[in-house]
Amino acid sequence: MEAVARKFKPKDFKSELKPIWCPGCGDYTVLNALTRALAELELPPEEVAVVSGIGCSSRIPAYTSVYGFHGVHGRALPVATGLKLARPELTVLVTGGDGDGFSIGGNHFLHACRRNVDITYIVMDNQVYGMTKGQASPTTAPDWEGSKLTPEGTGINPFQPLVVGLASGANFIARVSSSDPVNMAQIIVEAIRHPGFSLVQVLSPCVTFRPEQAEWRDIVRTAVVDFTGDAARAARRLMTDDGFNVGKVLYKGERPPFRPEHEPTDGSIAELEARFAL
Amino acid sequence: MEAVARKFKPKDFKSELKPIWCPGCGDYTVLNALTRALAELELPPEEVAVVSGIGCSSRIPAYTSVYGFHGVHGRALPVATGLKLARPELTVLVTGGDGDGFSIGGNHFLHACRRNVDITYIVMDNQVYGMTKGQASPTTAPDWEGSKLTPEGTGINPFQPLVVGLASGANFIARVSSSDPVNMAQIIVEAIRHPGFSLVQVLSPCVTFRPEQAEWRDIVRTAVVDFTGDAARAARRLMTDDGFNVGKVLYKGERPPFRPEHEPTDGSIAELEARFAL
Amino acid sequence: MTLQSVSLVIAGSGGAGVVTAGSLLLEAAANAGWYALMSRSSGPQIRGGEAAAMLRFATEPIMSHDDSYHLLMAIDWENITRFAAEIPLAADSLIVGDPAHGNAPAGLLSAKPRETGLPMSEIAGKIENGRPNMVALGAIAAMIGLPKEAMQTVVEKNLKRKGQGAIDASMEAFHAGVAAAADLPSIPKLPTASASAEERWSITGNEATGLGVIRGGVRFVAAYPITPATEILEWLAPSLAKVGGVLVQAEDELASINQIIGASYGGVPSMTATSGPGLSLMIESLGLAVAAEVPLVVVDVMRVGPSTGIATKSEQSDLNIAVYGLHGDAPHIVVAANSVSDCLFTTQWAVHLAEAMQTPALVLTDQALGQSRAVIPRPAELAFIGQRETAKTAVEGERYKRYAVTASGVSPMAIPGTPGLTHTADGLEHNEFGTPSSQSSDHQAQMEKRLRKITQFNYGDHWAEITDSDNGPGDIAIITWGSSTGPAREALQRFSDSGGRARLISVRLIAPVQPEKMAAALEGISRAMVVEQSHSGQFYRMLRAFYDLPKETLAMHQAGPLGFGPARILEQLNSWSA
Amino acid sequence: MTLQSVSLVIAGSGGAGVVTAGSLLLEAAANAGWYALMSRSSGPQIRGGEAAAMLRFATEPIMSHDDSYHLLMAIDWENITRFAAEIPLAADSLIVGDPAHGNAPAGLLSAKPRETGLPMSEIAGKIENGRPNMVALGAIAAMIGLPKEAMQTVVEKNLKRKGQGAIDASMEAFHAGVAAAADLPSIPKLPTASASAEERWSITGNEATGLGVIRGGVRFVAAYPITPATEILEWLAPSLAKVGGVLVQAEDELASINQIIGASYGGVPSMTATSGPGLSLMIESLGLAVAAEVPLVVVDVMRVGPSTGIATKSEQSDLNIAVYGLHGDAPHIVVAANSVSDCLFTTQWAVHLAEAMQTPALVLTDQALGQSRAVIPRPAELAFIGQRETAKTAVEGERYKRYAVTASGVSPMAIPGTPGLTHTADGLEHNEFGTPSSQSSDHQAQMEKRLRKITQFNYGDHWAEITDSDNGPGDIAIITWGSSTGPAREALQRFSDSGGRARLISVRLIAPVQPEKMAAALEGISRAMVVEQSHSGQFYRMLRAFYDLPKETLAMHQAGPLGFGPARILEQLNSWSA
Ligand SMILES: Cc1ncc(C[n+]2csc(CCOP(=O)(O)OP(=O)(O)O)c2C)c(N)n1
Ligand SMILES: Cc1ncc(C[n+]2csc(CCOP(=O)(O)OP(=O)(O)O)c2C)c(N)n1
Ligand code: SF4
Ligand code: SF4
Ligand SMILES: [Mg+2]
Ligand SMILES: [Mg+2]
Repeated sequence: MEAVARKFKPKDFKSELKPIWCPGCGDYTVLNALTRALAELELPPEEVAVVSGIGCSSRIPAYTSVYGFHGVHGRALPVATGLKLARPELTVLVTGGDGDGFSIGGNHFLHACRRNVDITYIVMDNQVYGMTKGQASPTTAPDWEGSKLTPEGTGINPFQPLVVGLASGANFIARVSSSDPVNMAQIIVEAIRHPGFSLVQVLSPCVTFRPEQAEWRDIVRTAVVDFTGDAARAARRLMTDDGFNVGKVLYKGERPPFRPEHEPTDGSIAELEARFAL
Repeated sequence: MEAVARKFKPKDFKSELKPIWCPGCGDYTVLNALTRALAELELPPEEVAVVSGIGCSSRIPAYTSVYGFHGVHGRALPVATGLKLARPELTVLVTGGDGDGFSIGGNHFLHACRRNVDITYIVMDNQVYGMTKGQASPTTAPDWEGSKLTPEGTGINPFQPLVVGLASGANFIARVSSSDPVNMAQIIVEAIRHPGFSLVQVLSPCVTFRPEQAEWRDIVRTAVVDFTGDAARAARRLMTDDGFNVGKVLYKGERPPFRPEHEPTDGSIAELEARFAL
Repeated sequence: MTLQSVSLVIAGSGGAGVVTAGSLLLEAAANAGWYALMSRSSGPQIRGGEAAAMLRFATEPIMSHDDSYHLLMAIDWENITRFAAEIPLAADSLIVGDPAHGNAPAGLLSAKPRETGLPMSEIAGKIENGRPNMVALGAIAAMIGLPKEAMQTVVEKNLKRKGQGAIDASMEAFHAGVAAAADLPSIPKLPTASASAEERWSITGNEATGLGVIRGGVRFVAAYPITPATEILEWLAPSLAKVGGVLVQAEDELASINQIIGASYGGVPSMTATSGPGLSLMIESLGLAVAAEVPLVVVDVMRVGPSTGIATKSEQSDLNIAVYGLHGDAPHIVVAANSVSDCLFTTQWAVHLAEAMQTPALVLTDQALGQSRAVIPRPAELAFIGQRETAKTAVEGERYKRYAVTASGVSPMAIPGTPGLTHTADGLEHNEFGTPSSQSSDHQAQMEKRLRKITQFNYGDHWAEITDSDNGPGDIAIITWGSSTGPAREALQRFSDSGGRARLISVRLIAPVQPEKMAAALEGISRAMVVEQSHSGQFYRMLRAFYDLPKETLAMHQAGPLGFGPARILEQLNSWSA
Repeated sequence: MTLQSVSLVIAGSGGAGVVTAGSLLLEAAANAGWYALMSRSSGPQIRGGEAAAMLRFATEPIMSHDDSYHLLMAIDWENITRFAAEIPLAADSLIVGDPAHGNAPAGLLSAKPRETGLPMSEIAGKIENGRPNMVALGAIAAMIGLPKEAMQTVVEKNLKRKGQGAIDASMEAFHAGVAAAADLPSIPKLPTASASAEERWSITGNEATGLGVIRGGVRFVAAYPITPATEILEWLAPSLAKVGGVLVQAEDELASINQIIGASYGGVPSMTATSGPGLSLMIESLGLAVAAEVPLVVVDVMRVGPSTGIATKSEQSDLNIAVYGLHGDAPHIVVAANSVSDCLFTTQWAVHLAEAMQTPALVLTDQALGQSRAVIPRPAELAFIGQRETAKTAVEGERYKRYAVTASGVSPMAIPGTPGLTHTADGLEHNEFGTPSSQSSDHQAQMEKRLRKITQFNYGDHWAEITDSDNGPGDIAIITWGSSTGPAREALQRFSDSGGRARLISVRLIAPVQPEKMAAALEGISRAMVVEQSHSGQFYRMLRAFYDLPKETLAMHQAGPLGFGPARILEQLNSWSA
């Protein structure tokens, strides 16, 4: 068979399955942007894998036409790490929610940033647990009283994913809004292209349990400054921003990705065994 | 019985047990500084609890004369959180290692900083897993080849506990060296007094698996600037320091500690039951 | 006497509000003095999507759903066949659909039920703000004999916030439905309830579980949301606050179990609630609670497994992990609730057991119990208040032994704050003081003590609920547990009514096992059937491992969400007594 | 013929280098053509502290330690009584101590062994750089008949780095010990080994496990350090690199199990190794591997539980969690190694089973196997190479069914990179395509398929090792597993030597159970004893649950680190045949 360069359209990256999402959920846009990005990258679907945990947002893999893995709650990053290290030639993405990634999955988030394997992590942050019908997530404001579990609000400082990601060593950091799918697709393309661990926070409203997030499309603004490669500077910026500067890459690092050598070497099993022989 | 103010000496906070530590281990100094701090705070031993996970450093509770809880690997912070929330009048400390706290326990570290319960966390950082005989920990330099598990080094960026702690919301941050127990005791006193979650990183050499850390006593220097209450500024400082600025508080925040109300109220169980009655 | 009851399903896609309709109906029936049971089933969509409310009404308490439904009221047909297996219909069942949505899909018709139409949307369309589900409710009320006033009261109460207009529109649609029912084929009607002095409650299994926790004395809860346990926590959060307790939403289940370990070590009775995936994450720390002897209660509201499985459907398949899941030999307590109201009893008992024995007590309920609402006789007051044996004063010159080897195996526990009794609790094997020890003699002594305290405890008669047919036990036993008890109980009643003799043993104390009590209960029994809702027969295997079963023992098990209804159990009883 | 062997212990506090001494002795014995087994025990200190090396030598392969030791060579007495229970001595045992450290503590003397002194430190003190442990080795060598040249070779090899001076000093001390032994009471001497053509290996159980993994085809390992499994990983890290594989140190066990799930989903056979606490943390994700059908191998090197327990001591008490620990009904494979060399066989087989059935295979070994070094006959080459049934080409117009319901239950798996077969693997219950489904029919079909693939598989004869006494099986069976097999095997041999007849069944395939094969193995058996090292008799209970055991079955179980030596098993055999 002759090698013909295949051309792809966004819809080639969509599966036939109808999402279980509520009408109006921000995650539809993320699915669109993702398929658009993959088309732009001209990646054959079989060479891409999308890994996720559990949550509304974590349902994305099955809605794409690439290889997917829908694992357990909070463990998508280690699954993706193992997959990428075992199969470095694949393009590996992780998709999920703020609960999956920053609550139960927080430790893997820290160590994925630190380990800097060449994967791209897209977090649909809706500041709520959608799937379990509306509890506070780590990114929820402390005074949100919408959950019966925390009827007086959580009283806890929201988690700052980008600041913590930066502090832990993420190599590429961006924030986008689901109200601008074209920009989002563009940033996802950049994130995938950038070597190492790329973190993309998507402000993706949960229309059902956080209807007030409909306002986000009016609140967000395009970040004024372009990205920096200086982590300390990026930290200062991120620690003072209000979470609504979107649409741009905020940090790009130069650390080489973690990729242990494992080309087959000369060694044979017989050599290993010989060391036990008397 | 008349209430007499009890006076305490450091040795009143020591148990009779002989530590299992290697001669020369930095953790001896931490135990000393801790007991000195408790004496200075004039806390009756029964009103203090020290909680830990698993590791050489996590053995501290049994070497003190206060209430202790020696749990499983990586879970000391949630145990302490539950204890403090259930018994707010107790002084609750957590002691442990870099592996216990930042590897397996990383998620609880993030959320303890964020939740800002009034506990003090003392981490004996020796950049190694001592207890399991010398593997790389999250704070180990990427080129350390001393472990058979990572014979060519980990190749991974070391974890920055203070930066991540700050980014996650720790309310008090300090770094001390086990070569200066008097200063350490002083800082521990301050940490305990400061409301909310206090993080104290101790450079505590592992003489057995990291003998080169004996040099630390010569490398460390007293931090030149005094603490700031501005997180963004503190972040910038911490992200550019080399990890050897010790002996001072680096950050002090003003966030009120998390302490859900639970004074007994008027409500009775009968009232709760009445709502089910037809 | 055989239960006289009527069973019906209201189904439709999300916007149709079938669950709301079901709840209104249940409330009205309760007001009318009936007993009721309502379960729910829904599709994968987060909001909207297809749903079904399964209801059963009777003038006496109800323990189980029936084998089939008299009526399926379908507001529309969307994806309804997804539920087909969960809505058994018989030849005399009646399907009522809205002609505007076409005919009933073939998947519902295998038993050849009767079919008819009711133009709910058309009737509702003629009423300003009229909704088809209220028309359906009217028709149902008329068909089953529910007094109209009962619904009036409920609608007024529930729609008060929306104003009189909404109330009137709803009641108008309801009455239109009542009127339209005149033309519909009939299904069994219930008699009006005789005014009874007995107080009744309307409660879900999850609420009952929450109440049991508070009654038992728990004042600290840490948990991570998970279906179908979340409602326990949602009920507990505001309720605990009313009695001086606290609920903390933790970052994950590893944190929640360890937070409650810390709180309980601090002397405050503590619990968490979760489902299979969360329980899996708690396993290591449950072992810690066993070794460090920290009392706590963990409720597992079981759902279909393995792995994430089916979050919204019921299965009794976490028995194995609950009993055997811990590494090492880690004796602990496992109890199981056998009905919606027993969720209260069993959970409260669990708090008592955990505190008395300073060990974790796991409570198994399931989605079918937890998310069902029942109208039940008011539960009894119980004497089970968690009480821990504490050490209060130091003995001069004696070092406190946290893990003293005592005859009962229970060692008085010093609570932080108590002078002179400071010690370190430890998950490493230890000697009596709590000092880590790797000596086999210490290990042996502590292992025996930890086992002894739970095997020697006096569990009274609560280990099982044993029910005989009206004419005595005969020589047949049904052995079951948890939510399989309801159908078994009803089968036994029917068998008894037709003159049969059998004994029902529903095991509440799953672990530690009670071989002597079981032997006594099986005295004279020559044949037994073991009924459970698990694919592999976990309960049957556990019984074999620890009990001597009658030679002829039949294992009846099947994966959730289906299970054995009363009829299939009765069939087996009949075949044995034929 | 009864094994002719000599057993001895070298004990002393850390600086005394007893473990080094034991290793040198083992190596010298191996060079001399003997077979050997060495276990270690140590105190709680991280470095230094008391330690003991337990050794047994013979001219034939050794399966177990003996019931007591002929010789205890104590370089000093520090904390030695901590090990007393692990060093059984008999009346004809000989304790040799250094008079400079005083007398043997009373705790060692309950069996009234012979005692004598050897001034090791004094003798060593007269030699420049002489060390007492080399003096001890000299005395031991002389006493047990080990040729001096054998030690010379070993010392030269091991001290080469330290130069000729160190070698000479060591050998001088050694020879002084040899000379001093002339005055010591005697213990059994072994004959010099007959030069045999058989190739022998010196290997630990943990190394054998690592080798089994690589031989089976594993090329990705992720793990978190934990005693006593770490040495598997330490051996694997550099060894994998030599054959093109990778080992990643993960942040915790939740990460390690999920990393290997990812790698295996990517088509690369993968494994991890841990011990009880780590296994507990992997439980949820093991269920994921079952549901998503991802092959992988998890080795659990068991230690004393529950909780953190005793990290450095052995127990067979993770059987329950391994078999029953997963929530829901989650059929998977559990195999157990029955000797140091069987760690290789069983682990390699496990890779084969996991890959063939696309499911997790748990391998149970324990500290006693993993951290023991044995001189063994060279293990055979094995044909077990992990081979996964893969789907390679898309069928035009047909959507790929990742979870196709097949007759064998195994569904050909498409590996990422394969065009036309993209799909999403899922831990939620799903239909054949992998699409999440909450329908009971899909659940039922997938549950049956997942069960079928492991129950219908052909495990051949490897499910158990069955050994009969020389005169046939008789009517008595010993049923055992894992590291309890060694003593049982030796007991059987002794019984056989004295004319007894019995059968040993050591179960290697713990799950799925093999009732037909067991029934065949128990044909003609009227009495059985079940031997295991667990406090609660986990193995016995499991056998009861799934197998029909002889009416007269005796459960012999006891917590680690102690266990049943050959003598106690033999005693029971004798009492039955009396
Ligand atoms: C171990 C475990 N704990 C809890 C759950 C229940 N659960 C499922 S999704 C979810 C949170 C989802 O929130 P998020 O990741 O923000 O996704 P969203 O639904 O908001 O997109 C939870 C708590 C689970 N499936 N597994
Ligand atoms: C769940 C679990 N995994 C692994 C271990 C093994 N383990 C014990 S301590 C330890 C690391 C200790 O390192 P650190 O916390 O830095 O303490 P240190 O000994 O260096 O003071 C590990 C991996 C364990 N006990 N439990
Ligand atoms: S619940 Fe929220 S996050 Fe989930 S699908 Fe609906 S809108 Fe989206
Ligand atoms: S191993 Fe290292 S950390 Fe542990 S006691 Fe010894 S010196 Fe201290
Ligand atoms: Mg979310
Ligand atoms: Mg450390």
